[in-house]
Amino acid sequence: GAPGGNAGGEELATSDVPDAPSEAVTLNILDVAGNKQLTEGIFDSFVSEHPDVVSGVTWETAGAPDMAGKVKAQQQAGNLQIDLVLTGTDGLSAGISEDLFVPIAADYKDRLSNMDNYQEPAAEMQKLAEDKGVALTYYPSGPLLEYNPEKVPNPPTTAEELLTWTQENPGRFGYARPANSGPGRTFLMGLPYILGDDDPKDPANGWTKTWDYLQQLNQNISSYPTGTGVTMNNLKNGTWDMALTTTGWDINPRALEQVPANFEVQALEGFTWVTDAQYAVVPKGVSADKMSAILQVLQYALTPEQQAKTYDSGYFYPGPAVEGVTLDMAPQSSQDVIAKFGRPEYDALIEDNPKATPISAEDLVTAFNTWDTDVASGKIEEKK
Amino acid sequence: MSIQATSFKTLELEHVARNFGGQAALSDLNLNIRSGEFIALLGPSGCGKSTALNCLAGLLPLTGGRILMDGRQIDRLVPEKRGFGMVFQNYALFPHLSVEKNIAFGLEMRRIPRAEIKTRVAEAIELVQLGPHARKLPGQMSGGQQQRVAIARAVVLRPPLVLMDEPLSNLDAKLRLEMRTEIRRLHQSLGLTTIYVTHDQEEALSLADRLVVLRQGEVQQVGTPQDLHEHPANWHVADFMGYRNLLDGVVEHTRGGMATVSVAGTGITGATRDPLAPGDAVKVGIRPEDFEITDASGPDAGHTRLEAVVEVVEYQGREFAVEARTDTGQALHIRTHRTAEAGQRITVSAPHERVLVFASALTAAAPVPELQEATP
Amino acid sequence: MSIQATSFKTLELEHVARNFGGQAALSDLNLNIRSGEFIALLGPSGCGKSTALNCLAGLLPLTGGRILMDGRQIDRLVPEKRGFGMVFQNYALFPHLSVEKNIAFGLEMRRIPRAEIKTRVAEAIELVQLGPHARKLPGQMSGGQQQRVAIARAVVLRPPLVLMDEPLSNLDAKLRLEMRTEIRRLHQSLGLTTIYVTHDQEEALSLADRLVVLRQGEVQQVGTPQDLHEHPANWHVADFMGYRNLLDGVVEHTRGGMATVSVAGTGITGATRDPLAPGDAVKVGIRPEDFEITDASGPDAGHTRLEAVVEVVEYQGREFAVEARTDTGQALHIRTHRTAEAGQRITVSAPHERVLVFASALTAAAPVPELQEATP
Amino acid sequence: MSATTLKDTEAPPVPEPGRRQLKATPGTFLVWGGMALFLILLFGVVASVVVNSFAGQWFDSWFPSGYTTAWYGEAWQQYDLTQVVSTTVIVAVAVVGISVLIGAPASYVLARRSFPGKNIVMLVFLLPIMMPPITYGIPLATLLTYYHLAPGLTGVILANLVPSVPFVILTMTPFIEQINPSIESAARMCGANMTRLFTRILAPLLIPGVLAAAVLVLVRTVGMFELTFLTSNSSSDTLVVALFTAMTGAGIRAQQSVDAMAVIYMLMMMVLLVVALRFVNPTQLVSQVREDVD
Amino acid sequence: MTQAPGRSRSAAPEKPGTRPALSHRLAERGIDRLLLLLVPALLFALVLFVYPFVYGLGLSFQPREGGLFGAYVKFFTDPSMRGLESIWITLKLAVPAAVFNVAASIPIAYKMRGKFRGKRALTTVLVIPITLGTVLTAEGLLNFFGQRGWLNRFLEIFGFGPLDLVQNYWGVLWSLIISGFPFAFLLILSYLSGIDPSLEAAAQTLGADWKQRFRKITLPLLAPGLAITFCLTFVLAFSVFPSAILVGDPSGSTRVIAYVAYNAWGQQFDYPLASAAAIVMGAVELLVIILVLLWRSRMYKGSTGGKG
Ligand SMILES: Nc1ncnc2c1ncn2[C@@H]1O[C@H](COP(=O)(O)OP(=O)(O)OP(=O)(O)O)[C@@H](O)[C@H]1O
Ligand SMILES: Nc1ncnc2c1ncn2[C@@H]1O[C@H](COP(=O)(O)OP(=O)(O)OP(=O)(O)O)[C@@H](O)[C@H]1O
Ligand SMILES: [Mg+2]
Ligand SMILES: [Mg+2]
Repeated sequence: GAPGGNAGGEELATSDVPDAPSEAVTLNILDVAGNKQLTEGIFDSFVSEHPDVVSGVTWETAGAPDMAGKVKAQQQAGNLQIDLVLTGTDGLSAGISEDLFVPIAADYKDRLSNMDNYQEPAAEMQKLAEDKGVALTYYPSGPLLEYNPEKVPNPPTTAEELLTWTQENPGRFGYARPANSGPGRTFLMGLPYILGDDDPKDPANGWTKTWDYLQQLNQNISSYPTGTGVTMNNLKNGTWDMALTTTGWDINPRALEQVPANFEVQALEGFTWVTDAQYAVVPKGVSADKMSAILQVLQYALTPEQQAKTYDSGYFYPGPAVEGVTLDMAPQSSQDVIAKFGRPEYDALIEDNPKATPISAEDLVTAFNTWDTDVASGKIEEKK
Repeated sequence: MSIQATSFKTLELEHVARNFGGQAALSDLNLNIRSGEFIALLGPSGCGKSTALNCLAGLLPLTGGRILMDGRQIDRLVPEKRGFGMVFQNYALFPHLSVEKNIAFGLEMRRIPRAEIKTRVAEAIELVQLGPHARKLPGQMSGGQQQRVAIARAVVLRPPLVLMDEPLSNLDAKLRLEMRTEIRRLHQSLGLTTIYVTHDQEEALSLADRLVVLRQGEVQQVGTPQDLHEHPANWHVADFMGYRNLLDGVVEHTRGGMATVSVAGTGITGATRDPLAPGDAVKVGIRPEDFEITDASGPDAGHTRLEAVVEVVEYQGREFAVEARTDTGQALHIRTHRTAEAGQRITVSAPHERVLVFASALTAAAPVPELQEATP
Repeated sequence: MSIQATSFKTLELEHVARNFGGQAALSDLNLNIRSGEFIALLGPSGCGKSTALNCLAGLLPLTGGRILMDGRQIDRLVPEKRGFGMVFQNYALFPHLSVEKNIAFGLEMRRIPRAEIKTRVAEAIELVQLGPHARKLPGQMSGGQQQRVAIARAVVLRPPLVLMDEPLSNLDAKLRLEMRTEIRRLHQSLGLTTIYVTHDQEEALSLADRLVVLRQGEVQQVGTPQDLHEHPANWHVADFMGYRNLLDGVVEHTRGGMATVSVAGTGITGATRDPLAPGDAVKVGIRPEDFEITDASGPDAGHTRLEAVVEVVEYQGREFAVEARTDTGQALHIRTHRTAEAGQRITVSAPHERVLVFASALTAAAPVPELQEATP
Repeated sequence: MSATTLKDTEAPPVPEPGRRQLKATPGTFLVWGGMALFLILLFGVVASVVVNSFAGQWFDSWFPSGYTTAWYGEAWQQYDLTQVVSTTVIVAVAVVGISVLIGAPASYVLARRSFPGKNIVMLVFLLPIMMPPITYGIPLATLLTYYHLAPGLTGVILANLVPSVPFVILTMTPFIEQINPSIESAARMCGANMTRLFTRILAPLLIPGVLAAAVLVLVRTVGMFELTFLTSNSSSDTLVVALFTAMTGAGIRAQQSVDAMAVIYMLMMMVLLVVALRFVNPTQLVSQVREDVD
Repeated sequence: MTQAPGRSRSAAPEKPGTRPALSHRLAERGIDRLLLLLVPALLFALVLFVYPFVYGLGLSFQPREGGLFGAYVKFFTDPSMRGLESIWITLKLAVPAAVFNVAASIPIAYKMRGKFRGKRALTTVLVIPITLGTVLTAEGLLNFFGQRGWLNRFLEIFGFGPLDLVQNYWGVLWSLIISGFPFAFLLILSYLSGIDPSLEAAAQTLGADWKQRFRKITLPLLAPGLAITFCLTFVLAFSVFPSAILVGDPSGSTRVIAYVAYNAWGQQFDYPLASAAAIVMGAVELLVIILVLLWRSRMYKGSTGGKG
């Protein structure tokens, strides 16, 4: 093996972690979920409020697939320099399967008492972390349809109508590869609920209708971009008239003027929200001092005042993982954006529709593979 | 596409000139080449010989003048359409082709049948005595061997005009003589018109029908070897024709084609063709081998006598090259069968008719056949 | 790192050999070079001259033998530590450096002060008469100009040993003479030991203290110019020393250093140093200039007389080169002041003491000073 | 030399010489035509990005509805490009410099010598170019991290050298083969040792080779995401890491700010390249001289 | 260097003392001090590459399931991996791209050798795409060639329907050409300039027209450089990954092998499988390159000057 081939990094005894670090530490944060946008303010205010605990933070950003390799290399070498990773479910499960993270929620349960305040769906999401991470933000995600009202006067409201619409308008609807796109993934996981499949959590055996539906849909889809950004692009420049989205992907791009503000959103009848969250995880091998600081930061981040900052400009709308955080607690700029680009109907939709957690990471990989082989590649065969 | 390897009657160079970035390497070359002629270009290093060949071959665009073949202007024709052969001064062998293939190249380009290529290449290799090296690459051969490949490559084509740029410079005396004979044989038997650059006076004299002497890009004289050798048009040509002693002097008096010149006080009499008047600055040319070391002293009717002290004696086979200095400080080059010793005082004599007197100014050269005045 | 440009006393080559892929380019070269000597290497094209220089310079590893400098083995020393200078046959100028910089290169490598470099380079440029071209790049110069740069680049270093590979081959006769004088002057004034490859017999004879004649990688004779010129060790050396007529024959009888040989029926008498017996196959060597065209006929005591028909007459300045054929079909090369005409029947005579007789077998060559028998 | 090349800088006094060269053969036409097409399309590709990077809103229309330079400021701010760009330049220059220094001598040996085991050596140099970094990236990062060379600038440079050195070796070998060995011999006879032979004779003659290799390595290095990412920390990220993160990482970004960063990337590379081409012409000095003869 | 003149095995019956020094004999076989110049590069490769690479190689033989070759078996046989197909897809992209880049560079470089005004500018413009980077190229291709991009808008004016130029095979090929052509061009232009023009002059006087000169003189002398250029552009194209994702159709027609490997790595976290895929990828590349280099070894390689 590689030098210092200690696969998991140093195990840290819970008792060794002091309440406060012996001196202020610098936290190196690796963000693979775009979480910086939501939580940077939280970390900053912590630093200004507790300079004796954390003297500063450095940020590094990356894509989720790259994270595990980097952390692993540092752990194996016994020279860990990443103290905290902010990740979505994908990076989380990768890290869990590689056993990279400290079971922080179990080992330090008492010091993270704010975790008790999670709102219900967020608490569900927290379970996915298997105690190896702390959910910081949450949103119900989708699936939702976004369309150009000038081109689509009567948007489809059911899955059946969507199919018909694509048949009538071939090439005018699309979505990104689920493996690379939040909306795509949400759609994939949300369809079984909409179509009433046997087991919405078992893509291998329980998604018969879903796969069948996707294959039919595929007939009229010209290509699957790798990234939601491209779908939004296709939408805005008129290549497509309709695409998939989530709450965040609806509000934020319009706020950024990436998508015309007048574009509308439509939910399919009887849909179930497939929720999503972002986690803070700690790689094995951090020092006791840093661990103590991290615990303090996380506890701080889960306070309602701090959580309110995660409303941001709608990127993870709504965002807060804990109960009782309302928009009026958010910074003014955040309130302004949401007022302008947010959709009042979301509150009702979130309230009324059921919420489900995403399927497990392994099942998700299976689903991606099936999608790759059975859905997307079916297209090339026919085209040839 | 077809290569015009057909023969021609005349090739005229009219005012051909070539500059390199403003500097004239060749100016106003006029020459009328008849088919089958063997012309040698002679001149000091850097005088424009290679430039002339390159212009003729079409490898350098002219910066002035034109070239006519049988009256048709060809100076805009690309080299491959002219169909001339050329031996490059730096050989320019194809480094990736064996000797055989180098030689066969031109034949293949002319789509000669395989069998014929084979025999002709074999002949050419035989000619340049490279039999055992036929399969070597140029990089694996000695300088002289490479040069011979270059010769073979050019002559195997039997082109109507072959341009040779110092083709024998890296060969030993014996091989040189043999190759020279071969070149002449080829020239005669195939009727190849040949333009030959050489720095070897003897080679030029022995091979060529006509010689062209260049100096700093300008033609000095064109004529038969005998012409040039016996009646050099000016001291520069004389210099080239072996008049190693060129003594500066001033005309004392002239009489019927003979001039008496004062060289550092000593009077020397010689023949002249230039219109000279007393007082003109002249150069007196005497060949080393025209000096004779005599025992006699005192004046002699048909001879000029000079006294000098031997400085260097060089053994050169059967003869000795002696360098001596007159009392007036004039260095003399003498070639003689009699040996002498450094420091020895000797008397040398040269017959009047062997001494030539030239005007010092080169522009005053006697009009040269076929050549207008060279004024760029 | 420091360059041992110091002088040496002796340089010994012991059994130096070099093969190229099994083929011997140089075999068993033994030579003792004394400091200050001028040694010329002579031999036909491809005989191994350049190879010998390259081995000496350290550019080619030896495949046999060793090289000792003042008793210290140097053949494993890298070239730059030997500190020799070299003029390459193909010049090998640095194409990206101007003439000046090419010449200055070696001086810079030796960390000579800037000011001195400047003056020495200027001198060297003066020496090779390239003043106006000092700033040109090699690619912008004529062949002869490039060659002169190569000479200047080597001699400007004043190395203890300078190796010159046909350094004057691309220069005109006049410049050759001048350069030759300069080289000798440098050799003498700086005490440079020089090894000089040339194909020019006259150059070799006039410059060198000793000559080394090679043939197919083997040494044929080592000796002073006079030695070689007057007493060539075998017909190959003789061939090189100007004995252009080498007639095959069989010994009829010998008497006290003289042998009478039957060449195609005609008896020719000449001097010999080989131990010959009647019936031995021999070659009779006669120089073209030793033949005289006589009007007399019939036998003559001190001379061999031959009759022949003139085939080719070549004008070569003051002399004529005549090719004639005897009735028995033997071609004769004659150099004479008397002109003759093709077809004319002439009688030529050569004095006995000028005719040399050699054993045909080359291995039977007389023992050569300083040289063991060359048997690979 | 070629008869069809456009050329001739000197104005000839007689109109004739040089005229034939301008005649366009179908081949010439095809070459220049193809080249023009390529350039037009290329221009379109680049222009569309550049325009977008200045775009305010650009929906379904030929051109954006407004223009702004804000994206550059935003990208600069968001990705801390001051530091990223300077890191990139440092890494690029270091990698190019070191790999040329290490690679050139090795390619010299490979060009000039044949020795037992040469094939194995060649293989060792070939593999790093061909193997995707994922095979060796993590162990390499582990190794460097273990010796505390990574994460950090040193690690980034070392990791990037792995494919760069072989790249230099592979590109330079044919260039060295082209140089006449007798020129080297001459230099050594002038007393140049190996070092000075390299710096004074080979380097100038190899300029096009060095340039080509350097540009190649520069582009590879600046564009090498995996190895850089695995060995960098927050203060040693290069531009490509920032770009890739922006492109593929999670989060929603204005396309314009990504494009702005891509344009910055391009400009940086372009400056490096144009500087390089300004000082060295990618043709050998030798033939530059000969070109005059044309 | 050692000096002991060991026992000579030389066949010739040489006299004592004529045996060459060991160093000479080694030098004859190509071994001399010069080889030391290889040391830094070799050391570098051994320490920083070979060790990690062997590790990765080893990893590929420790699959999660299946025997020693489990990962390889999975790569080639698992229907969801579609390993063979991805090799084929990659070759289909890389070979045409490399061939085109080299083939297009040759005539352009050949035309660009002479001296003419604006040559340097043109060279620079042709080399510029090198500076674009994957991301800009991808963004540009999507913008420009996209359905609503300038090109399609332009074609629309003339009534041509929108062409599908990106998000498929062509998009990737385009990006490979844009990023690969300047490499090839720069390299070939430089290799070409190392050939002494007097050789072409010689061929000209021997009656070779430009086609023949090119085929018989320039091309053979250029061949070693071409081989290397091809290898490099091929390798660049073969390991195409970002553009296969950004402007291609990574689940379908541009499911290149690098993508498969990366997927195994970054999405399935199956490192042995990823290593195996990458090793297969390297092996295929190696195969192609070795073929090319074998061909190259039969070419003339050496000084391309005229004399000596
Ligand atoms: N690299 C090589 N590979 C194979 N044979 C070679 C190589 N170099 C030289 N030779 C052969 O070795 C012999 C001697 O070559 P060398 O260059 O020493 O001749 P030379 O005496 O200098 O001849 P020249 O007067 O023509 O220059 C020649 O027959 C030549 O073909
Ligand atoms: N490319 C060039 N650029 C500038 N000057 C040049 C170029 N080529 C030749 N010259 C100059 O033109 C003059 C004539 O050169 P040319 O090669 O014709 O001489 P040459 O008579 O062949 O001399 P040599 O006997 O030395 O070969 C020389 O002074 C030379 O320096
Ligand atoms: Mg010349
Ligand atoms: Mg030689």
